[in-house]
Amino acid sequence: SEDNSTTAAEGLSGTVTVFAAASLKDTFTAIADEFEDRNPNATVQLSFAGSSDLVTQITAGAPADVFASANTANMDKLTDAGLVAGAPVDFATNTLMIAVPAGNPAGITGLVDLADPALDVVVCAPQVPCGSATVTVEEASGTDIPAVSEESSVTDVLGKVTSGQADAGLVYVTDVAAAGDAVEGIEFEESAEAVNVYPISAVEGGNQELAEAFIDLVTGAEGQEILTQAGFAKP
Amino acid sequence: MSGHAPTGVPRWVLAVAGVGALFVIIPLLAIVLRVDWAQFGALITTDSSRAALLLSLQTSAASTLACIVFGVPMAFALARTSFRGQRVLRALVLLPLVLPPVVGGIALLYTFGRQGLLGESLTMLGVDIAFSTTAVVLAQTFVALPFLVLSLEGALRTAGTRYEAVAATLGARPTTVLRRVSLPLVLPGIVSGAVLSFARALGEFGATLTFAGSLQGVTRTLPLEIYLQRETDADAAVALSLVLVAVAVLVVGLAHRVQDGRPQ
Amino acid sequence: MSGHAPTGVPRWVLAVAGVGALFVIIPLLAIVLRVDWAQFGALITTDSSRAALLLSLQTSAASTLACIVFGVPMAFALARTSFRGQRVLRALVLLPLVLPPVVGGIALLYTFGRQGLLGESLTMLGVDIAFSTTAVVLAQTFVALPFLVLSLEGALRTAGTRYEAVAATLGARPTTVLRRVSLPLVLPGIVSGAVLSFARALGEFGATLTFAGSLQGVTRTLPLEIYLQRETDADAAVALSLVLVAVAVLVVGLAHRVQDGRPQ
Amino acid sequence: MTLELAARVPARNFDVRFALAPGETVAVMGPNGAGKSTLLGVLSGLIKPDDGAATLGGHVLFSSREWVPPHARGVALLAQDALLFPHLSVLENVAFGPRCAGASRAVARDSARRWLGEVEALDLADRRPVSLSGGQAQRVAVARALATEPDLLLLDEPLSALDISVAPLLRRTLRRVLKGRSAVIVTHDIVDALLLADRVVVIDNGRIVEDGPTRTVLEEPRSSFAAGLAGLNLVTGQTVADGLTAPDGVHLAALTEPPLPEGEEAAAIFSPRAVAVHRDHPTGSPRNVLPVTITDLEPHGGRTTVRAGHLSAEITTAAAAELDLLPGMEVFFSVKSTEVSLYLR
Amino acid sequence: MTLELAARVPARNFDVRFALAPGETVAVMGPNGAGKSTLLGVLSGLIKPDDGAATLGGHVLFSSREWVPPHARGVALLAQDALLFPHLSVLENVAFGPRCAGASRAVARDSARRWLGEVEALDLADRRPVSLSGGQAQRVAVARALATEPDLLLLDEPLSALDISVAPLLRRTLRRVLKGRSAVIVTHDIVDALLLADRVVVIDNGRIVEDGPTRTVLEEPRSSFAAGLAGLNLVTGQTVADGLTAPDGVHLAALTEPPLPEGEEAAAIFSPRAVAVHRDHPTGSPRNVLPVTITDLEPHGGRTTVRAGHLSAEITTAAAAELDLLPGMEVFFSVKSTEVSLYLR
Ligand SMILES: Nc1ncnc2c1ncn2[C@@H]1O[C@H](COP(=O)(O)OP(=O)(O)OP(=O)(O)O)[C@@H](O)[C@H]1O
Ligand SMILES: Nc1ncnc2c1ncn2[C@@H]1O[C@H](COP(=O)(O)OP(=O)(O)OP(=O)(O)O)[C@@H](O)[C@H]1O
Ligand code: MOO
Ligand SMILES: [Mg+2]
Ligand SMILES: [Mg+2]
Repeated sequence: SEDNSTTAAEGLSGTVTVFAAASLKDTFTAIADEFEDRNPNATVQLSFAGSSDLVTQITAGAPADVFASANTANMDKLTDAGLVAGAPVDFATNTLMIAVPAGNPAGITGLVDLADPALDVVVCAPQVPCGSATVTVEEASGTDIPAVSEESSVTDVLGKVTSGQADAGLVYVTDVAAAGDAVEGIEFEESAEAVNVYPISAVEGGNQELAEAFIDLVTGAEGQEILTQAGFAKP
Repeated sequence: MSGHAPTGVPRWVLAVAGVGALFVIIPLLAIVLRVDWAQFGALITTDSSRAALLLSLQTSAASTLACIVFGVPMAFALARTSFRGQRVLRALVLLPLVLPPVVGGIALLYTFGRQGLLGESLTMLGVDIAFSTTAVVLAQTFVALPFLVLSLEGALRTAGTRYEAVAATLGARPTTVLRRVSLPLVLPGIVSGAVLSFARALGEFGATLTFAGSLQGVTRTLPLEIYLQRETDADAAVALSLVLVAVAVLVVGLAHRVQDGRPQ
Repeated sequence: MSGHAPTGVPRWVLAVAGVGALFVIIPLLAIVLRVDWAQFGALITTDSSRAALLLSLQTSAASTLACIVFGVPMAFALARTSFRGQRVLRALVLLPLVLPPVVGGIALLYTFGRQGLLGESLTMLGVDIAFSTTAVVLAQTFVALPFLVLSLEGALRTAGTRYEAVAATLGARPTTVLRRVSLPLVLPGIVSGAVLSFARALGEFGATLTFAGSLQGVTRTLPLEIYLQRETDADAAVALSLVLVAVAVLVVGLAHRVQDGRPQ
Repeated sequence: MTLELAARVPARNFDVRFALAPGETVAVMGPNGAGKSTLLGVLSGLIKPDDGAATLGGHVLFSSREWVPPHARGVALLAQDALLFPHLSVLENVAFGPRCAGASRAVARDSARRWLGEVEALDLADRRPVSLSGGQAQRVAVARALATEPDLLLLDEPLSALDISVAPLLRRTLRRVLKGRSAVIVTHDIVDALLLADRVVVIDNGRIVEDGPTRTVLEEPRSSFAAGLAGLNLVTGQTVADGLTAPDGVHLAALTEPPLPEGEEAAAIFSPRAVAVHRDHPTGSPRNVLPVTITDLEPHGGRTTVRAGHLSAEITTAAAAELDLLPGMEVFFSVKSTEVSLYLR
Repeated sequence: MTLELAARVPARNFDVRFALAPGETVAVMGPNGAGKSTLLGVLSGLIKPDDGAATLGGHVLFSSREWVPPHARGVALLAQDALLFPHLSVLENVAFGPRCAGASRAVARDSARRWLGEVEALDLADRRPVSLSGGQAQRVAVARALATEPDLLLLDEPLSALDISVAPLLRRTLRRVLKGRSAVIVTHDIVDALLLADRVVVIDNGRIVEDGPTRTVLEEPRSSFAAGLAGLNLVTGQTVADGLTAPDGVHLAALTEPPLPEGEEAAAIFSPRAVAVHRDHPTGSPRNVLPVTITDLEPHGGRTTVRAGHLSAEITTAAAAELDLLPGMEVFFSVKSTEVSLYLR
């Protein structure tokens, strides 16, 4: 952006700061690279953390231009605080999946298996988005999972599974994809009952032009392609 | 004549010290001001808050005990013997003091976890630490141990070995010296070290989260509860933070009160 | 005769101390064993890792400086003066030592944040601290300050005031006493306190995340990078943890080397 | 510089009034914990008295309204430990005072060299304090104190940490530098008081119990502490017609010219060398015969000191052997009344 | 119990061979840093010598193969500081040793009371150490050491931290309890050596330089340290036909019976009281006339010690005044040859 010698024809210039949920780390890093390729004079600053952390930070004055949340509840909080510019757009969905350590030592095949009290199953706490989704699928399937731990973030659930500490955990499809060989994912049909929607929005007081351009890229074909490859579904 | 300076401390030094103190005190004040006092009682007495506080107090007490059992001998070994590699050992033992707790939690997972270094042997012995209150105590002990070792080693060096030497010439074997002379003499150091350990265990968050998990009444201690409450109820989180601050102030103040009362 | 015990430490004490030491050392070993050494170099030299390491070193250096500037006067004020409420003040100042860093971060946000206690005045002055590199330094200083104050206060009390008294009777005014006598005499204590502060700042995670955010090159320090890497690439997280452990061991070892070299 | 002091430090049970003429050196003596170091602390400004006032050469050191800090008093203190700054060389230690007084580095060093020469320690200039022996360090400390050109020099047992073989050298140095200087020296050693001071002040229990020219105090001590120092016997009591009666009934005859008024507080002094020891009650000229129980026998050289409580006799070791004296034995001390001096207290 | 010791501690420049007969008390003297405390440390087991061996009553204390830890040696150590355990009462302090030896609580307390009685401190039994005066604490420490019924008692300057008014009482106690006991007492005070010990050992520079019966060492000292202690003049050199010639050329005539062989290392001793001082070269009977420069004058009582380097003369203060002596003055010391004793070294 310092480089004013280049012409406007080569795209936008300046820095756009994107606050995104931690589960978007890989995809948004790729999208940001794409954005910078298209706009050589523009820089994307990425800040990843839990969605509610990000809301707290933006409310406290963090210099965000774009906010991408892992659920609608946190976007609503920001809207209530009057910090959303325009209307939030849903750009991806994510569903739950059973993650088991490589080789699936406990031989788990579906959600009902998780009701076995002999197994160490880890889920998210109901207070956080992945946890409320967990509650929904439990109710839908009539399964009662005797979890040994209710983590405050999906990262911590995944960490317990990758380290082999837990026999199984309920995480997002995208988490399983990102974790690579360390875990195996097992789909289950009740997951459709709790589709997690990811909204994105420009932040009040930020650089609207760049924000809109970034959001366009995310919701556009190229962004959607990147997201799909990571396991996200279209809204 | 130790204690306060007969010569006085320059005023400008006190002024800078005041700024430094404010830097720590104002944030604490900011928390106090944010508390919704009308709701305070209700917020800190919900089931989950009470369970978390109780669990925190229990596990902190247990890990303080573990710190005493292992830390007191470690402090003696560092202060009262000399051997090759002692400096390296001390650096290693004090490491949890400066390690990000999350890294500490990962390390513990790789050690006592099911697929950890010792985990398989433990599993064969029928011991399953994972997701148990024991894991919380382990995590807290890991981060709190250096506090006890560090402060007690200092107390031991300050106390010197003269009384121990006298006791030996009076016919006391090493164990008797330890029991009847060394330990009573450094008792204030042990108490203050234990209190610091207790406070650190009480505040432990990252290692517990990573290693032990978070289940109400089993592994979800007060700091984890605070972290979780933030997701839904910021007021409750602030109120609980204040409870934690209050317990910590109490406990640090107590430590220094005991230390001040140390003989000589 | 201080130093090692003329009377010996009972064997069983050494045995227990050994178990305690293993409890700390094995987890560190477990991390080392988990590292994918073939990839190690590549993992720790990615853009984001290098940016994080650089930022960590810079901010830790800056906050160590802040700790010295404010902590040294605070230690003098605590060790060399006596006033009502000193005990309470000491407990408050040492509080960040035992406070969960996340709570510390919340407190800082409530203070320096845009809607914080001082935030509005600062905003009017055009200063915006939160979520800048300055915020990282503030967060690190907040948690690291007690380490310097605590260890220097101890060194000052141990050194006593006799040399300072002599200097005063030789005509040195308080500032001269401080500059030419007190500071040179406790220099080893300052160095080791500073090194501990540096190490603690380097490991700071919770307060930084809450107060400063996690922006590559601006606020995302090494511990934050590790936390984030865990999300996707556990190997990289482990490799980076090891880098952090190595820097911390180096730094704690250094602190004790300096301390051992203290005059008398 | 005239010094005038009146100070109370109730926490240390200290209440002293004290004056010093210009150029006068006074030795302060007294038992452990008497308040000697407290006196020096109050004068140097390291201890703040609860009330009182002091002036030095007309300048206030402290009063009920004013408080001059240590560095502005022109008072230097030399303690039992040399307390040389370990991080500075010997030369820099001595130059410390002149530097504080505003001298340039070069001037301060010149002055430091001069004072090191004065105490015969110029060859130590470049050494580090840690490499000095106790005696060398103490000489450097003397130079450092003198280099500030103090109006008043305070010395707190400057010789007591030194080896007996080193002390005489420093004592000689002190004697030279203290000449004509206002100084207060705390000492336990009678030799120091005799050699270094013009006047002796004895403090006991935080109060001055004796104050006078050195020789007078030692030859006619009024406190049992001073008497013990001088090796003399001291009996206090009330005057009667021909001498003194102690509270325990002991009567000592003594000649005074003119006779003292009766019923006054008085002290009787006599030398142990004037005391004879007898196994049976003696007959003959000595009018003072005191029945006593031997508590201790201390042979030294050819003589033996026979102690009986607070009294002592000095006789030849041969005589002691002949009399077959043993602790616990009941014997008689006799002393001629011409040997007993009597003073009003 | 016979004690035999040979030990080297190169780090402290210490190399000593030493023996003690059963029931013998030996005083160890010597300058600061000579190695006196090191000797006690080696005997008590607090310092491990690099090589050597020691036996006490036939039992090995240490040798090249064996090392008996302090607590199993039957050796008790009493230091300059009483070092009473601050957290135990006086009675519990004294009962500590017997308890360690396996006595029941009641038996240990009885024994503690007995030993407290022995040092006249039974009334202190229930006090805390912090409330004791230095002298009281040191007496309790004596009782505590004795209560272990040690085969060997070591005392490191037991009196030197005490007030001059308290020392005699403890000295008396020590004299009583040391009688017939194997003990080593380090002291700077000649009175202690005379009163408490059968034998004196002088250590200098980590080596024993003198060893013999107390009186012999003090009356015929061969080291300048011992000579300085005894207040005697000591001149060392080589024997010649009629006496001794020192390396600096000083010649001293002396009578010995039988005459000593010529060309041997020898020491000449004479008392300062036998030395006369003259401003001009004296004529007459004294054959030894030494030209000297006065370095110091020390008046004490009616006498004055005139020092000239290592030599000294003791004359009356009146005579000193008459001669108008001053430091720096060149005078003559004379001493009759009958007063000079000559010993082979
Ligand atoms: N730092 C202190 N605080 C309070 N009281 C003290 C302190 N130091 C000494 N005292 C008390 O003050 C009194 C006088 O002590 P001071 O040190 O002046 O005695 P002193 O005559 O110098 O004795 P010494 O011969 O042992 O040096 C004593 O009762 C002592 O216990
Ligand atoms: N802890 C120690 N480590 C190494 N050397 C020491 C130690 N303590 C003393 N020394 C050295 O050992 C030598 C003998 O010291 P020691 O304490 O035995 O002397 P001392 O005769 O008892 O002297 P003093 O009369 O001062 O008590 C000295 O050169 C001293 O510097
Ligand atoms: O630094 Mo932590 O991981 O918030 O306890
Ligand atoms: Mg004193
Ligand atoms: Mg010694």
